[in-house]
Amino acid sequence: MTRSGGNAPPDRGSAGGSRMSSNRPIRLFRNLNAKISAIPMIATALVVFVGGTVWTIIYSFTNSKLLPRAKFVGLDQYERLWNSNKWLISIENLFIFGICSLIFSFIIGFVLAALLDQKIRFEDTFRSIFLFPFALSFIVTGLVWQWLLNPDFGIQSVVRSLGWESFDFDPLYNANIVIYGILIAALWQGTGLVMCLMLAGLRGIDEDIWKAARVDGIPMWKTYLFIVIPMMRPVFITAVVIIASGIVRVYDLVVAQTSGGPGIASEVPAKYVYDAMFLSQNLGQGFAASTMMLLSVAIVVIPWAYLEFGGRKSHG
Amino acid sequence: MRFHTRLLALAATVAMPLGAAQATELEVTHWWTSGGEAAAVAEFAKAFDATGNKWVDGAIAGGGGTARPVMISRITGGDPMGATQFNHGRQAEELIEAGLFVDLTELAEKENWKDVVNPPSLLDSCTLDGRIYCVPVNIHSPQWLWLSHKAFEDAGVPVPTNWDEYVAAVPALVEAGKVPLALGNQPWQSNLLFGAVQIAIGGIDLWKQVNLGKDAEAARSPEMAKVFQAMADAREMAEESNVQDWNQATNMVITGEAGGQIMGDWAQGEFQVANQVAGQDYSCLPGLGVHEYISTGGDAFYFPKLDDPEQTKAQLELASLMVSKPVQVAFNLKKGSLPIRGDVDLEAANDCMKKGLEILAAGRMLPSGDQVFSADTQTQFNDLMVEFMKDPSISAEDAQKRYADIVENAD
Amino acid sequence: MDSSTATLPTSHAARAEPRGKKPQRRLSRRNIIIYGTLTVAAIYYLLPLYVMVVTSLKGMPEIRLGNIFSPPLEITFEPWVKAWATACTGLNCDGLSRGFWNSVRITIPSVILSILVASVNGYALANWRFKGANIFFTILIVGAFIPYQVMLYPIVIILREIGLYGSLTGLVIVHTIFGMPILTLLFRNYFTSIPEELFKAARVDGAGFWTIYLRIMLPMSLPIFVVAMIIQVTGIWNDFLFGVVYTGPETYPMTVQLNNIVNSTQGVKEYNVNMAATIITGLVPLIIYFISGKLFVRGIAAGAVKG
Amino acid sequence: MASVSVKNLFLSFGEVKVLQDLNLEVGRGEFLVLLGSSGCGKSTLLNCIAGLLDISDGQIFISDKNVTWEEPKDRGIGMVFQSYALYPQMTVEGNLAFGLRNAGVGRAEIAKRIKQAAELLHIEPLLKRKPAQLSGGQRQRVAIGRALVRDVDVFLFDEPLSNLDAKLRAELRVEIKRLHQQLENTTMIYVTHDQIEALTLADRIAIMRGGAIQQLADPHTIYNRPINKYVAGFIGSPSINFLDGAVTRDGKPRFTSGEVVVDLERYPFEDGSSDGACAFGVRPEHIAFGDAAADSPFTAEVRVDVVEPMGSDTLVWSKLGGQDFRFRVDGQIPVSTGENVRIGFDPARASIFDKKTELRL
Repeated sequence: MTRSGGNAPPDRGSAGGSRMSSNRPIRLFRNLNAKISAIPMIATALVVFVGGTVWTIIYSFTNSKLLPRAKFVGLDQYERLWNSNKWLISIENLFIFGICSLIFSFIIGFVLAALLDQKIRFEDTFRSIFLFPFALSFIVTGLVWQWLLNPDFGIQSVVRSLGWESFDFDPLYNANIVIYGILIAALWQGTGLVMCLMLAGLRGIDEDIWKAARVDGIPMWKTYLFIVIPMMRPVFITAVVIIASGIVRVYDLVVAQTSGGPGIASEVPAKYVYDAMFLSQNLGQGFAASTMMLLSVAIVVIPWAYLEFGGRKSHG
Repeated sequence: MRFHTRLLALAATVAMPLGAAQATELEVTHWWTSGGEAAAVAEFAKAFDATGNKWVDGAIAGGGGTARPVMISRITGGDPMGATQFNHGRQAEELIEAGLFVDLTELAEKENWKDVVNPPSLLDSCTLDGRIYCVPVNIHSPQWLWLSHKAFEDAGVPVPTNWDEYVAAVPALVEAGKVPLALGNQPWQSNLLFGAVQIAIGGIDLWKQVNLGKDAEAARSPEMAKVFQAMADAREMAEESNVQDWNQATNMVITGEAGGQIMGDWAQGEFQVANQVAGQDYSCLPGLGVHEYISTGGDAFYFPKLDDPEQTKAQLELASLMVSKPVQVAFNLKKGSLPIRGDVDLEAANDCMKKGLEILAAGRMLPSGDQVFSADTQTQFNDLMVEFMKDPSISAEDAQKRYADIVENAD
Repeated sequence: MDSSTATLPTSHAARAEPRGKKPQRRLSRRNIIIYGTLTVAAIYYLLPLYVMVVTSLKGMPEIRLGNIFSPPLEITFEPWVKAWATACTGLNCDGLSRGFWNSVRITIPSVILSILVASVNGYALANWRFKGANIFFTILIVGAFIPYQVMLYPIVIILREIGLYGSLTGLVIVHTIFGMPILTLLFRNYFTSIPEELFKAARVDGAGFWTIYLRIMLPMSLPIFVVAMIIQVTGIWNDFLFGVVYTGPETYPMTVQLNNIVNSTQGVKEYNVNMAATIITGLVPLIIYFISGKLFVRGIAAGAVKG
Repeated sequence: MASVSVKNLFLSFGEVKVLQDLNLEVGRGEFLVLLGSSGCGKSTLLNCIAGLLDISDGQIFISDKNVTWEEPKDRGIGMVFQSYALYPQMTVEGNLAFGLRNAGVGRAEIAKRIKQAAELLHIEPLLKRKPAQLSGGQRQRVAIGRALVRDVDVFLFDEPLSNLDAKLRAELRVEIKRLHQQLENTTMIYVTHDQIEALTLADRIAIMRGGAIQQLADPHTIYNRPINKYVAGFIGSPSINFLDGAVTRDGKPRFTSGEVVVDLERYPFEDGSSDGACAFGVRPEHIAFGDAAADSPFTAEVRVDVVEPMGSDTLVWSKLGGQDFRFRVDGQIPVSTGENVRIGFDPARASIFDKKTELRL
């Protein structure tokens, strides 16, 4: 939080270990250890992510079917993509799912973490309960929730058998709300991790801050809202990226719960990509769809990431 | 046990002509992982091991969607398997063109597969430019209507013998609180249903025009409109069917919750496990009891090119084994599918399987969707059909129009 | 606050003068809210687990007919035995046990390497910024959003070129690469929030890059290491796609067997075995969570018992 | 009149007893320093007074009001922390105002108090900045300001200078002392492990060890008449010399350690009875050297082992009666290793502790 305060930030190059006043070391060797340690990161970024992305983009202009082939067809794949009802529905679903998922993950994750942070009894037990779904594979998470949400033998039938005959709860079989059915399962699986992140963040906050707030007589909720949450900004950013990347890549859960149904009402972009590549055997179409995904992610993430990490400003 | 030993001995003799057996390991990738499937694969493995080679099993469940990335990665990564299951037909064309598979033509000519394999279309699917690249191992047919006797008894109507009777019985079924037609939510199930209805309602000629001739005009014809009307009926019948997997739907038929289900012959396994007897607890109507035709899809094995000549030899041995009579019998009995050669005897087959054999013997068969359309087109059909089946706001006319558009652009 | 209305549990109640521990009602409003909310949340999280466990203890006929919530009429552990030891995946009928050690062999080096690399990355980015670092970091963050499937073929090509395709080393590298974006971000942001004075003081004391990392940063970062471990152990243990694509049958991880048990498309679905297999597969991450969870201790530097 | 008083305080975390039967009275306007090494319970005691820790037994009064069960905010205290604990997202002004706004203090009043505090602490130019833009010393001023604006009678400092470098520490120390003088009738309780801070700031020092107060007295007494061997050893830099030996009081009282015999006629015994094994403590700075030693009641000749020049003084290591013995000489006097020198001291300024009880004799 207090990093790069402006007066003598380490990124000015002074951080290279011993710096001799008479004989300034060569630029390249300043921070040598830091640079050496960053080689894996640089290699990954350049070779895998940039290289892989460029490769994907190039092949999105081909009519590759089962194997990548360099037969260029211009924008045909993109034309087909944007004429596809399935793709449009996928994008719409991603938006709804993404926004709800972000909001609820944050609220639930933070509230649970804050409750666990009250020096309560059984903290270990509760934390394990909230976290365990994260250990289970998506395929089975999807299967179990598919059962629970099944109107014929899941929650709806149980509630009805208890006497509430008109109780309706069949999100997976109603095209209008199916995406929320998937959301329920996704939150079940993923909020535990968000909670852990928040908890780590809360535990990283100086104990004295809490004491100061108590001496100042600031109510608990105000302490959280005006002091603690702003201090947890780095953790929140991490959480946003983790949740958001999970959202963009959501695939298995949809396959296991609905296979994109009813009809194509719960299709998502990652599934569109996978289906195009490995079911339709139309790699070109899959690459075109992934290029669109990457492009939109890049448009949102790059400016944000640049502001967040690139500038010399401090976010203290 | 004794039967098995004899089988192995037979298998060994079959393989002999190819030369002295060498202990060569061959990794075989396939997606047969459930109980019956695995037992069937074991027959291949046993026969192969009996030749002195070693079958290294690489089972991965999930069908082509899972297997394809594995196969292609392994092959392009320079670490191919010895043999791999694949849907034959159009799907592997590109890999063949890229010269990645072993040419089996010589072996096929030597063993005279052309005369042995029935229907011949199976071998055609393995053929590209006159060369043979794969071994068909079984026939699965999707056009079956499975009916629950209990459901119709409860509704107080006789068990239908064809589609029209079935549709007529719907009000009684609804009255009795039954789901008339069980249908899982996965896209391929809707398309399977369409395929069956198309043969039953549209008839063979129309089917051929559209599927073989890719005739978009035929797809827009009034005859085809009837097919879509029937699909709309089916949609209404399946409205209350809230299940995901095909076997959950089959289970509805078993318990009598649903009147019937249109599903492939593999559904039979579910009835058997539930101790149901064909003709007594359930009925099966191939071609929906209207046109008793079945399309003959199935599984096939391909052999990626390997550097080691010993392994190449083992690959040919395996290919030869898979087609051989005793292995065909043993395999298909376990798998519950039909053999690819007409000259074998399946006494142990049950009622429904026998029906299938009869149809096969009578030559009333059609190529499968995999054989006539590319995976891309198939997926488009899947998506259209599932959208139509789950969204009552799409009219039969609209669906037919979109269908015809896909046919027009099909490859 | 509400001491005036509190029912005093101890003998101090009789005295007029407040003395000793502040009296607290066991069922204060605060506690009701805290434990009430936690319990409701716990039910939401446990309900599916209950269904899974109950299902895994039933026989197939009972599952076919019964209510998913009803407890098993007849408890059978056969699905568990089957899932672990006898479920067939193709020809190999030794259940999940077959891939267990493969999974261990894949997970341990992958988790260690990925956390090591990412924590050093994060540390370098937070405390030793060098020119251009942020560009690579931004690329990395964008990389977090790429669906794995898209990268399948490019990675195959890269691995083939460096001659590591099909080897365990190759798989470990792949896991390290795909774990890198999130983990680097995690560590970078955590290290950023550690007071700068500590870092500066160590610099003044002559500590170098690695000394500060090992002596100052690592000991202060236990909670975030726990989170990183949770993410990686889960991700790598449950990974199916990379395990199946980048290795061969000899080294298939447990998830391949799990997939084979759960995901068979044709034939009979044994839900009880599916559930048992899932729980068994999930046990290893669960144990890790439970053990490592103890490291979530408040205030490593500033404890209540200070001074 | 007592400003803060702690009566029979017990605190335990589970099985661990941190504070045991602790009593403390702090007068109005007094500056009390709690001094001890880490883990002695000094911060814990401060947190108990502040109400940040729930005590196990006992009572706490602040300004004659029983606050044992009160919330920290209602105890009439202000507190300053080692890590400053400023709210990082708020400006300096926001930090000062936040607590007051929550307490419902009027806008004008808040502005007035901030102005006063800012003037007092010379932080007016910093009011619009955020903590991240301040140096350590500035941050701690702000933290003090935050306590100041609460307009309370009791200030609690929890090692406020420990995170600062030596120069700033000395500056701020004076500043705090000045502040205490300016704010009449304000009680300050100050926790530190730094004896210089303690000696310079305190009206009285409470030396703590193992959850109990060892000695509570003014700095002069603590320094000159430590109550036990621990206190004697803790206070003073360089630390006190201890010679192991025995006290005999049959006839003329004297201390014997080997061939060294010290006449204790002028030593003000507090405990008249006990004889036997003891530790004889004499501070290095109380030892006369060379010619000056001649006038001392006790003199001896020692050999210089090690010389540590420290600028203003030089610390000399030697042996007396076979035991390590340090003394301080003026930095201007040349002393060299191996040289034999004469030293002397006044036994009346020494401290003798019983070997077993470690209490002052």
